[in-house]
Amino acid sequence: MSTSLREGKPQLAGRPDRELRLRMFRLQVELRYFEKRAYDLFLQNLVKGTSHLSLGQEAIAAAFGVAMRSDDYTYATYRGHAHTLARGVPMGPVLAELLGRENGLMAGKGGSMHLTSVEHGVMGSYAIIGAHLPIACGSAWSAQYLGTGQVSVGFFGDGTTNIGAFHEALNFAKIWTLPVVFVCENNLYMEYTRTSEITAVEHPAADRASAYGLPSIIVDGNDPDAMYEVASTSLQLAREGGGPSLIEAKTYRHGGHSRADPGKYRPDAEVAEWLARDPLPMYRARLIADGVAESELAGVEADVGLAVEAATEFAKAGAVPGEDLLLKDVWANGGASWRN
Amino acid sequence: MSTSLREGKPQLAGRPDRELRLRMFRLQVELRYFEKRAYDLFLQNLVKGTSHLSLGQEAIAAAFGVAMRSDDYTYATYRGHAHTLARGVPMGPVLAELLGRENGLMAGKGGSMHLTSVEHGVMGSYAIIGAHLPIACGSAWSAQYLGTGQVSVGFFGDGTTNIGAFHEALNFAKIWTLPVVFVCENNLYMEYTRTSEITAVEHPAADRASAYGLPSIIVDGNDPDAMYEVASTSLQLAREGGGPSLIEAKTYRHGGHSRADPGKYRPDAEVAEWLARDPLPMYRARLIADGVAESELAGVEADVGLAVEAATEFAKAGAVPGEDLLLKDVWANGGASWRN
Amino acid sequence: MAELTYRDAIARGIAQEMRRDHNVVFLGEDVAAAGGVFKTTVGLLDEFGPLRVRDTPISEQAILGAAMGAAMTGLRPIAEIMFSDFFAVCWDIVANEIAKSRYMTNGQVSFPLVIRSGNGGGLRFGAQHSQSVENWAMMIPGLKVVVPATPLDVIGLLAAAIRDPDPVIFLEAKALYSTKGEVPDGEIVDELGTAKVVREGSDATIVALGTMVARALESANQLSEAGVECTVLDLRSLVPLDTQTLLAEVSKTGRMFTVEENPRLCGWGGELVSIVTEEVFFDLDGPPVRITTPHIPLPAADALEDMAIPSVERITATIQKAMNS
Amino acid sequence: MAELTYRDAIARGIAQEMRRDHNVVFLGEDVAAAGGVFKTTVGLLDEFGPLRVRDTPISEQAILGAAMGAAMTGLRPIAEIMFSDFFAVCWDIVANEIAKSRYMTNGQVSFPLVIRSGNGGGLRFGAQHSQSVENWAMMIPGLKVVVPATPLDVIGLLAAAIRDPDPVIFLEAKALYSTKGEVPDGEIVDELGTAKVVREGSDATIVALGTMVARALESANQLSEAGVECTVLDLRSLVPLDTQTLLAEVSKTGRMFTVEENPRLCGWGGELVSIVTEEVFFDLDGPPVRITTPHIPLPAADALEDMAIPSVERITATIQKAMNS
Ligand SMILES: Cc1ncc(C[n+]2csc(CCOP(=O)(O)OP(=O)(O)O)c2C)c(N)n1
Ligand SMILES: Cc1ncc(C[n+]2csc(CCOP(=O)(O)OP(=O)(O)O)c2C)c(N)n1
Ligand SMILES: [Mg+2]
Ligand SMILES: [Mg+2]
Repeated sequence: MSTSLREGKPQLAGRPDRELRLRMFRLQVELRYFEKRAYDLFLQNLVKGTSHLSLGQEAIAAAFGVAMRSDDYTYATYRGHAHTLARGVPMGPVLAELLGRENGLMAGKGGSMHLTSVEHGVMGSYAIIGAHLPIACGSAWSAQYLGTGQVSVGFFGDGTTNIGAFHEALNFAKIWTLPVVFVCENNLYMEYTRTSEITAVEHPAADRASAYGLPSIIVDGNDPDAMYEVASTSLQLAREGGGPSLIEAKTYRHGGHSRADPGKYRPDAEVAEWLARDPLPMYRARLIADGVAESELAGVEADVGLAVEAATEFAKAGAVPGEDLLLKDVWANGGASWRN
Repeated sequence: MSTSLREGKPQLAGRPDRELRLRMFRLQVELRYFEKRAYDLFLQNLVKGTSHLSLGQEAIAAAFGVAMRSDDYTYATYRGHAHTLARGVPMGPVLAELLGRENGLMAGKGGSMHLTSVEHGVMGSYAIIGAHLPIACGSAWSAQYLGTGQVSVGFFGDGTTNIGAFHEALNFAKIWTLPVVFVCENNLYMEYTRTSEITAVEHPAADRASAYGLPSIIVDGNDPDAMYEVASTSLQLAREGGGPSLIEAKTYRHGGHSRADPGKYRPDAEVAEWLARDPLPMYRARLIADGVAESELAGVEADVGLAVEAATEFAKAGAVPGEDLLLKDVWANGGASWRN
Repeated sequence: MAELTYRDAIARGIAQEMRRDHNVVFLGEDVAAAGGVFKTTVGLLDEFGPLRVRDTPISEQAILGAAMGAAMTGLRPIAEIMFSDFFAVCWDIVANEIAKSRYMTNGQVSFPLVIRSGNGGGLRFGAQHSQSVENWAMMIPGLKVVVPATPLDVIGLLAAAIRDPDPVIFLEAKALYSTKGEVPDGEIVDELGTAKVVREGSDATIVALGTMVARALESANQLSEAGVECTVLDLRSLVPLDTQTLLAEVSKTGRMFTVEENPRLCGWGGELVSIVTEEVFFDLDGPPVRITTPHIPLPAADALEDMAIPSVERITATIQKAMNS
Repeated sequence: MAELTYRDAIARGIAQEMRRDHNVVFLGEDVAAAGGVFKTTVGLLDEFGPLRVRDTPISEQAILGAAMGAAMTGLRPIAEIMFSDFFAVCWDIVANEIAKSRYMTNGQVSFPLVIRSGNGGGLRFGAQHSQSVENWAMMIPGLKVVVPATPLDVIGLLAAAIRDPDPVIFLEAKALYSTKGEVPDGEIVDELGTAKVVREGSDATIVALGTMVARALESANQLSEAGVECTVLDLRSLVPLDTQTLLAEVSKTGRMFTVEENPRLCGWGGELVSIVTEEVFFDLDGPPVRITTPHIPLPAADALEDMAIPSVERITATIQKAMNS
């Protein structure tokens, strides 16, 4: 199970060692297999509502997954399956949530766009563009105030850099020297519109860093080792009181924006070019070139394949949520009554 | 009357000639005398509600007042007396608005913070920080679409650069190449807090320009000639299809933030330093040094003094607005009914 | 006469108005090249070109600010806010600026603009993409609020909204996008502030809006089998509110039931109850009753969402119980 | 026992809670060094230091986002939104995030936070600085909404709000800041969701909130001279709503009048009317009547503002007319 991935020695800023690299490999396989399964289940009409896949962007989540301390805080978007799983949240409840079942991560009440698992540090997935960036500042503030050494990490897309909340959060994090890492996953598109067409600068995050007194950081988001290095360095900076970082990771989503979108607005050549840079096979080949046995990687893949099967069984076996859940937990007293 | 100031030859980008400089002198005297009178009337309890004076910041309004084309659009803030008058709006109705009278610029319905005179291109004064910046983009868009050559100018403060709307407006103006000039009047303070304490960069506007693909422009906001040069250049750029500019004008307000504020949070030395840089006496001295007769300037001052007296009489003579106004003009049909 | 989806009716309504008035322009996220995330604006870019149909960044304040500034200087913009939940990120421009500026300036400016938005639940999108925000808009003085229930009304009310000199919040029921209806050929223009009696009955009046209209009708048919004959009133617009028709219909039957998709507190149903009780109290044979989504955020799971939003069964049961007591 | 202004009661309430719980922190614009633009938080910086009392930039989304994130990870933040009109620039954080996240996560997170804000008119600040937004908050499931009318209630309800595990929108009536009242020494903690009968009468029940409570009382005294005896109910909190007291008091007198400072449509008065008519219809001797600010933006001029907001005269006249007809 993925939980094991978060054990072992804490991250060090810098290059990942063999063990960390294998963990990143495994995580990427998990995210990939999980989301492919989610897509299959969507085609079978079992996934309700919408869902947004990170296929092609797994290296970013995987690198942060291994680089973060187990009590650090993750803030994800509606495209949050990968970031949730990467923190060790088990696949079964996540898949069950997508299916709208009672054994889902939030008993079906949140759905794909709002995955949350506080016990794993996943403080939520947010479906309103940019909103989670100031919120990430909030838990960074509490960590700073309470002296816990925790760091908040907020993931978001290129298109998100044009909304007001982004601007407010970045300035706020800087002036309070908050331990927060902002990670822009630049996959070139907002929903169907190319971000470069509606953005005043070439690098939507990195070219804005100086507006908040921050250095410009661009990294290959399809390279887990490079991602790890920048992740661990920024986490360490934050943890040591050095304040926020803004990272722009270049990547690409293999599919459309959400389940309804075939992604046809993208030039064939561009898609082909990025498919050729698929982080999974690239990393697999690199690890083998670096001396890892093919059989070890194949073993991981087989393992994860079984885990996805088990998660699917778990999810499908979940009950449909009942009426008791409907009026539960609006308030801290567990209820929904607005009167007395 | 101030209307005459807007006649004469159109502005040219570059240094102002003698006539323009005299117009700027006169405008600054108008703004100064007007606001001193407004303050007196406030002390007499005749000005209702709040008001925000531009004493000390007049050079910026004066320079744009003479540099703008008569059909250009002004977007001011709650600190909008100066920008309104600088477009040629007569003093009487403005003062009457402050007094809440029926002969006020908006019949008392808007008040000091919302001065608007569409016939003079003053498209409104906005009291929610940052809101007018995207709105200024809108009239710039219509000018662009209709091919009128008009330019929108949006004035705002240093503290305003940290709100989301600022960010959205700047990016939007740039990508649509809109004819809009954003003018940050950096008077060092938001209300009572020093902006440098809550802003990630030293120059709150200029250091953000690159985030929108714009050049960084800083100008001495207490120097009307320098202001004129940068104003006319940016207006011309916008008019010729070159898109937006972001200008940071360094200045200082002589008084507190609003009528309730004595401004005590500011170091004495700082206040003294800036009072020594009061744009009015400085400019007066410069004009005299450049050969303008003292008597000519004194004549202007006497003239304006009379105009302020007349405006005061006009305002004081205004009737208290009656019930007919209360339910007027919620809708374009002139009424307020939500039912039929 | 053709059969058209509610979805396609949007583009038809916009196109009809863009053809007749060059100052009608349209902007929003993914609305041009992609034809809208709900495919409601397909074809507009091709017909009207990139100067009139414009894609924007994810900057809702800029979108509505631009629409506002353009509206007060000669254009008639239509702006799309993709999901009505996103009004929360640009509410200042709507509620503080657009709604108030005509009044504050003593009538110096007008806002002939329409803000369209996908509204309501039923698609299992969860609490941040499913809200019914008609009451958000209704409570702000200076906004007109329209919610069409059929493809025909989409076109006619959209045309009326675009021609209207005041700002109109035009809420499209997302759950209805794929529903179909007959629509005549040629120009269609309706009138704001007119409710429609879509069924007549003598025992009770059911007042509904948007997605709830079809449910109210179905419920009325069920009730009819049980011997209760209901009038069904499709409000169509909350501001202006057609109180004439409302009061007349409620007075006729003596009972009013409102069916609201929005969560209960401060929903339009409460407003209607207060109007009806204040103005025709003595025509009432029994208490007005509101049927609403409970006062909770909307859950995502299909089973839960279906329990939350008023269903035909719940409408029928509530009315039956009230009429029998 | 001391006489205290409503303004000073704010700082006293906050200080009381900051003393007992180190995790109570406070942030907002100009709240620390300057003690607040309304001088409601004077002295807090001195007593609790710059780590607990923090000035922020003009970034309302960041202020409330920070409060939210801190609340779900162990702190109990108090955030100030200077004027309640400014909720419009950060409504997403309030309505979509803070209000919904506990429910969406099936109870995984809590939001023990208070958002204080200066609310309402009477100071001639015009349409963008005078709104009564209690209905904005009431309509969003997941928010508690409190509006104190006296210095004593300010302290007690603020303490209760800070100790409450749910998000509370705490609306301070700006027009009451300089009013005074007796306040006992020592710790004061009240209870949310409890309305107060501030006057008893047998003929009608006037329900009021915030600034309108004193006017309702004065009106009740005028009416008493004319032979009409009114109960005056100070609601104090809209969510939770004390429907027990409300229904009991309205049933006793048979008549209800609500006095709302907010513009009419979708105000809390409509909600109360719908509750009362639905639940105690047959106890009513006549129609419930709402007295509200008209559905208009608030004008700035003193004369106009005074006409807009319900005055003692209007309250008295409306009740008198209704009771005589
Ligand atoms: C305030 C707001 N506006 C619009 C949307 C609709 N929307 C959802 S995802 C998306 C595109 C986001 O693009 P990007 O930030 O690049 O992230 P990506 O989806 O590529 O990961 C948009 C416009 C939203 N959810 N919230
Ligand atoms: C959204 C919003 N937040 C806060 C305020 C309150 N406020 C009014 S003026 C002001 C300070 C603005 O500072 P700056 O932008 O520097 O302009 P200045 O007043 O110095 O001209 C603040 C915080 C407001 N009007 N709107
Ligand atoms: Mg993207
Ligand atoms: Mg300033």
